[in-house]
Amino acid sequence: ATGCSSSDGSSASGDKPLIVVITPNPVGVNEFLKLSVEGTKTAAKAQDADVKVYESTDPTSISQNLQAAIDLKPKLIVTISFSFDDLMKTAPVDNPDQQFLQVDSCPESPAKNLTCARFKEYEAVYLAGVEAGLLTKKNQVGAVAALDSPFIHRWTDPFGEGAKSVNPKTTFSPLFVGGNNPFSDPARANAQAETLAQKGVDYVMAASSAGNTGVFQAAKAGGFYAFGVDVNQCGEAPGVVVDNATKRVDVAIENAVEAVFSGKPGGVTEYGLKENGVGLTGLEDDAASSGCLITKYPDVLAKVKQVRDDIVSGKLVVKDPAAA
Amino acid sequence: MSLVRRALTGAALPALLASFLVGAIVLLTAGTNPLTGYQALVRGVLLDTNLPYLAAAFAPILGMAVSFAIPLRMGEFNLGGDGQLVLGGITAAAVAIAIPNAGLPGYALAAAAGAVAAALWAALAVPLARYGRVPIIISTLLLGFPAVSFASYLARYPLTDKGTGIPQTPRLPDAMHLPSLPYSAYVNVGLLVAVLIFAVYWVVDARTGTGLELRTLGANLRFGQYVGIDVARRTTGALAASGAIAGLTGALIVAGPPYRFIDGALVTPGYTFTGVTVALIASGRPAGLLAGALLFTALQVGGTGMERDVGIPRQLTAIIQASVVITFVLIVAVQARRARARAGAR
Amino acid sequence: MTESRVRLAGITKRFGPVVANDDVDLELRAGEVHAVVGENGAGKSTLMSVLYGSVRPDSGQILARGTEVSFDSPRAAIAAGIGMVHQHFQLFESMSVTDNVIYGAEPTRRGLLDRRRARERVAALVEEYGSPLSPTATVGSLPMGLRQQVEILKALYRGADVLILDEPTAVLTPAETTLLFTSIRRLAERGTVVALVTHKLDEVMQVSDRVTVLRQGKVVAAMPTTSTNPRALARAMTGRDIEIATNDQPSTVGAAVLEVTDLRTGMVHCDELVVRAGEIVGIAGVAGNGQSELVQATVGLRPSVGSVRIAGRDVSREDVRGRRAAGLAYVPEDRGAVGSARSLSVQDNLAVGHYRKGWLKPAVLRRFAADLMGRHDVRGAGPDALMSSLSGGNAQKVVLARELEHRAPLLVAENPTQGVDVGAIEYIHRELLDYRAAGHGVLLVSNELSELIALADRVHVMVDGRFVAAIDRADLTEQRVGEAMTNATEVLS
Amino acid sequence: MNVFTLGFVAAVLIALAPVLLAALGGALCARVGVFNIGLEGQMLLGCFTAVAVSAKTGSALLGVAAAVGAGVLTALVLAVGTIRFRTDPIVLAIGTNLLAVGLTGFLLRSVLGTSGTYSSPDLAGLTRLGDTWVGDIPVLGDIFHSSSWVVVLSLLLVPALAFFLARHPAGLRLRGIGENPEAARSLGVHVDGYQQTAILVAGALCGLAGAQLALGNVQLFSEQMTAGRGWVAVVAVMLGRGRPGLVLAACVVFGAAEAFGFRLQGLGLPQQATDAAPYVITLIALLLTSIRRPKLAGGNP
Ligand SMILES: Nc1ncnc2c1ncn2[C@@H]1O[C@H](COP(=O)(O)OP(=O)(O)OP(=O)(O)O)[C@@H](O)[C@H]1O
Ligand SMILES: Nc1ncnc2c1ncn2[C@@H]1O[C@H](COP(=O)(O)OP(=O)(O)OP(=O)(O)O)[C@@H](O)[C@H]1O
Ligand SMILES: [Mg+2]
Ligand SMILES: [Mg+2]
Repeated sequence: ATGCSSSDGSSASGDKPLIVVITPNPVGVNEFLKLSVEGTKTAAKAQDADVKVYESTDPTSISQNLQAAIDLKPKLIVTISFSFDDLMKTAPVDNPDQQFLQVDSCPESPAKNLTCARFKEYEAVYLAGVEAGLLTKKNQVGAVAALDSPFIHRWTDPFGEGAKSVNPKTTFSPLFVGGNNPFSDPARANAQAETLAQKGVDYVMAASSAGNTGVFQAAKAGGFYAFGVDVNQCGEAPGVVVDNATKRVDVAIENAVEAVFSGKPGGVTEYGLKENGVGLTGLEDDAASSGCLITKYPDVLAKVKQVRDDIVSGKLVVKDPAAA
Repeated sequence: MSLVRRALTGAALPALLASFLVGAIVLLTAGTNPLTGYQALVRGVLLDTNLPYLAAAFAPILGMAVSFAIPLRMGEFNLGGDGQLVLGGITAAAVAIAIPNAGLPGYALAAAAGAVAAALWAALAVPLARYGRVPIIISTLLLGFPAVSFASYLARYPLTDKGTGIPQTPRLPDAMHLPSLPYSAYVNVGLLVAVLIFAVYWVVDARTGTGLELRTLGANLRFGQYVGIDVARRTTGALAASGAIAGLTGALIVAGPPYRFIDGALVTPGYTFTGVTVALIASGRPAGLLAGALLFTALQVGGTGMERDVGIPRQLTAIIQASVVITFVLIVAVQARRARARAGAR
Repeated sequence: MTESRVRLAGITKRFGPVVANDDVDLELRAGEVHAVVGENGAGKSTLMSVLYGSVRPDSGQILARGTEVSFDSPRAAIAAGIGMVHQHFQLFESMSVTDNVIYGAEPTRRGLLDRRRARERVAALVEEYGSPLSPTATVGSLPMGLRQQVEILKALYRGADVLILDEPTAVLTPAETTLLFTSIRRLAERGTVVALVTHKLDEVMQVSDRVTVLRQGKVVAAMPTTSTNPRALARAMTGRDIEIATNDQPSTVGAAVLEVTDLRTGMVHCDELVVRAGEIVGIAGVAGNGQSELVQATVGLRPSVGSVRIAGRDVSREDVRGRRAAGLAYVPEDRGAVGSARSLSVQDNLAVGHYRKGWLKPAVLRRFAADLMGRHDVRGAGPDALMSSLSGGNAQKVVLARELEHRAPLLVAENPTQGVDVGAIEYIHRELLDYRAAGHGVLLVSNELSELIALADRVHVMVDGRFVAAIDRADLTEQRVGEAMTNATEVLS
Repeated sequence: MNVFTLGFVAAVLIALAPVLLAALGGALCARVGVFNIGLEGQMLLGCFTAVAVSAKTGSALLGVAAAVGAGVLTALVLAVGTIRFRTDPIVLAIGTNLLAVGLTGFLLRSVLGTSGTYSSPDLAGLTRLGDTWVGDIPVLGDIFHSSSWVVVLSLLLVPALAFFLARHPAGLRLRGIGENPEAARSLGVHVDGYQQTAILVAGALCGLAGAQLALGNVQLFSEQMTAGRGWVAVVAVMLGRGRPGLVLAACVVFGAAEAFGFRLQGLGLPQQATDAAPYVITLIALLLTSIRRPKLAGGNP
């Protein structure tokens, strides 16, 4: 196959460099993917480049999209999530002149032309758990997550550990949405959140992707509080979202794009609390305007800052649940 | 050739035209030029870089269509295709990984194991119907879900690829990857296997006593019993074959890129649903099966290409596919009614 | 009583190339029983359907009491006082007699079903008609004769004074037929018109006042019944003389091809039944006395205990397949639901059972079908035609052809001439006798006593699931069989 | 652990309501001899329409009405196609289900300007009965705390439909049509009309089910949010053989199994096990009840 697709007029306009972003799922309201795309666009603007977004639906379309992107010979191909692990082992080796960026995961010993950015979201989730442990009145916290898979456990297990670290009496109950449509079944997520509420859980980590809206709505009705993920979700359901375990995927992408465009590609960058790649909305400078409940508890925030500093300094190490 | 004539005079072409008209209207209401969209759709299928995807997606869709068609011929519905597909995939992966140095013969063994596992699971519906009086359409449907969950559990816990954090099995040993066909690294021997399965189905359906007996049972079960067809044996056989083909399809998928069983990867593309749709509109008839599988694969692959190319959402092709189904059956019905009117009936 | 109640004038109805009714005139006069006869496919049912509004004629008029009416649905015909009992009963088997009768014309109270009034009205009708029906009985549990009474009550409930009966006696036993005819005469005396479609010419003579003969859609004769006879009617219908064959040739009786010993299933308890090569053994009995059950158990379609041997082999534990392999051929009573697959081609219907192993070559199947169709005179379609497009008589020929072709030592035939015309009856009887002459055994179950008397070497009479008498050919008369039934019934009750 | 609390009942009830509404529609179709597997698509279109209209008008009631309308409109395709043109109802329903997926996904972008999930403060949800006087009633107030009037309606529809089928003339006719349409036709009953009406009513009920799911259970629309509930309804219709009471029982078994599964997950069972639970329990329930069902006639010795 030759690169005839670039001459069909529908691809990049002019001779600006092109960046192709490939998502593993439809972007929709997936906050993480939305932020990835936005980050790429911001980065492209800074580099005066064009952006194309390829949304995948399943592993087959993922590899097709990647092949289509490679055929286009853009300046950089950005792939998002662990779904690209297998492909990022081979594609950069097979296409040595093509630059790749993988966000949120990385194969072992990546090729020279592959740049990686990874996150330690479990550190932020742990902090959220600390908040929940300090706040809970019933000594029960829980989580509603999309799937019972190791990667998703990064959003559940550290939450329980964080809560127990400050409040040993706390019990932790994770529930997984599952079913036919785990990442987008708000009704089921809602029902599970209500199940937790009936059990007496009063703080819930919501990591069910599009199902989160269902969790927040249950929180509003059921008298418990929730934590959001990836971005500030406090505005979505005013009065019920305590805080968010955020993941600055935009920052990571901007950094990596900058590095690639300035001729310094390759390598793996880990974004944890230390690098400001993950964090809590409540710990940000503009937290006061975030609409998050946590701003009403300065004492809790003070304690959480302490824990964060311990993690940053390496005094406290949070276990990665996915590295089983 | 009667096939070509039927394609031209039959319901397929008008249905296709009508469906593209529906799609055009939808595009217009969304403020997009339909021509842009359809050019992109055609490019999505025919561009030489995209053609391999068509060939690759065609294999599982054809496989699942044949799987559903076999019991359909005798009037039974196997709605558990997803479960059987996944069981075949995970079993094949597990066996392949357990015998890492066995090469392609080892893979053949693994694929056979997958087919057997899926066949057994599908055939379980027969004793449930015979002794438990649960209709096959219900039992296959209900049995499908635990199979998917079980495979998901295996990929998540006992068979998981440790350290990746992803619910997937380790990669199949390199020697067990299905060899690619010449001209495209992307299309592998799986396509040939699927076509072979289809050819066998065609021959059995049209040219053997088994095919005649299945069609007879489908037309009138009591008649079949009365003329001495072994109904229990034919039902078991049809369901086992259906399950085996679904399982084999799963085994073929895991031996292609990314060469492992990933939780959800066999189910999400909707091969089963597409196969069911194709088999139903073709009523299980081989020629229709082939044409339908080709058309639906083209629409799906083209849709992905179109979205990539000009950003028109994929949902458009779902709308076009739905329109094909609806207009096709309506046109067939209207034609049949005209034929009846010509022949004189009410 | 010569007042015209309904008149069909110049009715023409085409089904594609087939002219089912060709400029047909039919006058029904108040108080008469009017028989309509003709070969299979002559257009009798079509004509009656036109009268009942379920088929619209291409041209022609319907005059009710002298004024032209137009029936575009049965509803209009019902309103005009016309009722129809279809050959295949149109009943809701899971529902009660009452619900079946009131269906579509329900008495209501405050918008809801008035069940009490419904029951009362149905009970009154039942009494008036002199029927033993219980209004609360479930229709599915009733024997054919009573089901037919439900059909007639449905029409009467709607105030019908024109009653169309399409082949009403095809599924009735002689006793039920007699009862039906008594009722028909009584209805006629009260001024009701009864239009009677039938293939049984002696019935025409017995019960009708006038008779109309259809042939290929046209009226070829119409006359008072007293001025004709069965022979003349048959000639008018078919254009030739019909010679119904009888069993008058001796044959060499050989080994037993069927031995049933101590068989029990449902109400049936059969101590012994033996059919030998070269003989036709008949089973007579009122429907509902276990003949169908016995046959189904014998052929393996119904579970049973006891011993069945076919051509010397013990097949008690075998299913139909195993019994067929041992030497069974079987013509079932219901040719539509059991004996054929209506949505398959004639060719496939003939091939199933004959071709089960190995490769099927389309050319071979076609030749096989064409050969059978030629030999058995299946008319009106080629091998590729759908089974459903054949007429009743031709469909029966296909079933018979397939089964005879097995040349099995034992042929079980259940009511093989039900609903077929005199020409086809002639053919079927000859085939059965030829089969016997070829040295095979035949078990013939029939509701037609005359058929058994014409064909059987020996007749077993079945009452309440048991054989009460075995009558040899020499002593075989309607009277003897009738007596055997009555005696047994008296003893048992 | 005592899982069968009032809260459990309440949770089952809410999860059950959309499935039950759709299943009652399906049951009605089953009784006139139409195998309707288009429930899922009609429900999905109901979800979308309810949310779109409620968001644009700020009225939940208008949303519900529009959802019912959308359900009927979709059902019209089925009704005309299967009854008037005699197409295969299964294939046609598969077509409309697929159409619903495509159309809602497409319209989500072009009408509501987003993809994936839409939720907004403008979106008026159905009132929770707990917020009304019902909330003050002991026991009932707890059971119906987060239910809407649609949930109550769905429960009331069960005896209503049973009564209609048993005691209304039209009910008798419907049952007869399902058993033997030719017989009904021969009595001058307008069979096609009844069948079409039943399909349309089922469409209305599915629309209502969608409205409850999208404005009652939650207040949002998300692509393919019905997530197989329409198929569960189809299974319930088959299990209940079209009888309202039995259909309800089937829905309850399924809903309870699912809610029970959530609680078992809380006890540490893997999600995959609890995902499978409703289907396995339904299958077992079927096997257990089949022991008491009379043996089918015929069969081999
Ligand atoms: N609905 C129909 N469509 C096409 N052809 C029909 C239809 N109904 C009847 N015919 C044809 O019209 C002719 C007359 O049929 P009709 O049913 O009136 O015959 P009949 O006299 O009642 O026969 P039988 O004695 O077998 O009952 C036959 O050739 C039949 O095949
Ligand atoms: N829709 C149809 N298309 C073609 N032929 C038809 C159709 N409907 C009826 N016929 C034919 O019309 C003829 C008469 O119909 P009728 O209902 O009287 O059955 P029949 O011939 O008496 O057979 P049987 O006695 O077995 O019921 C039959 O040959 C039947 O096959
Ligand atoms: Mg007739
Ligand atoms: Mg007839």
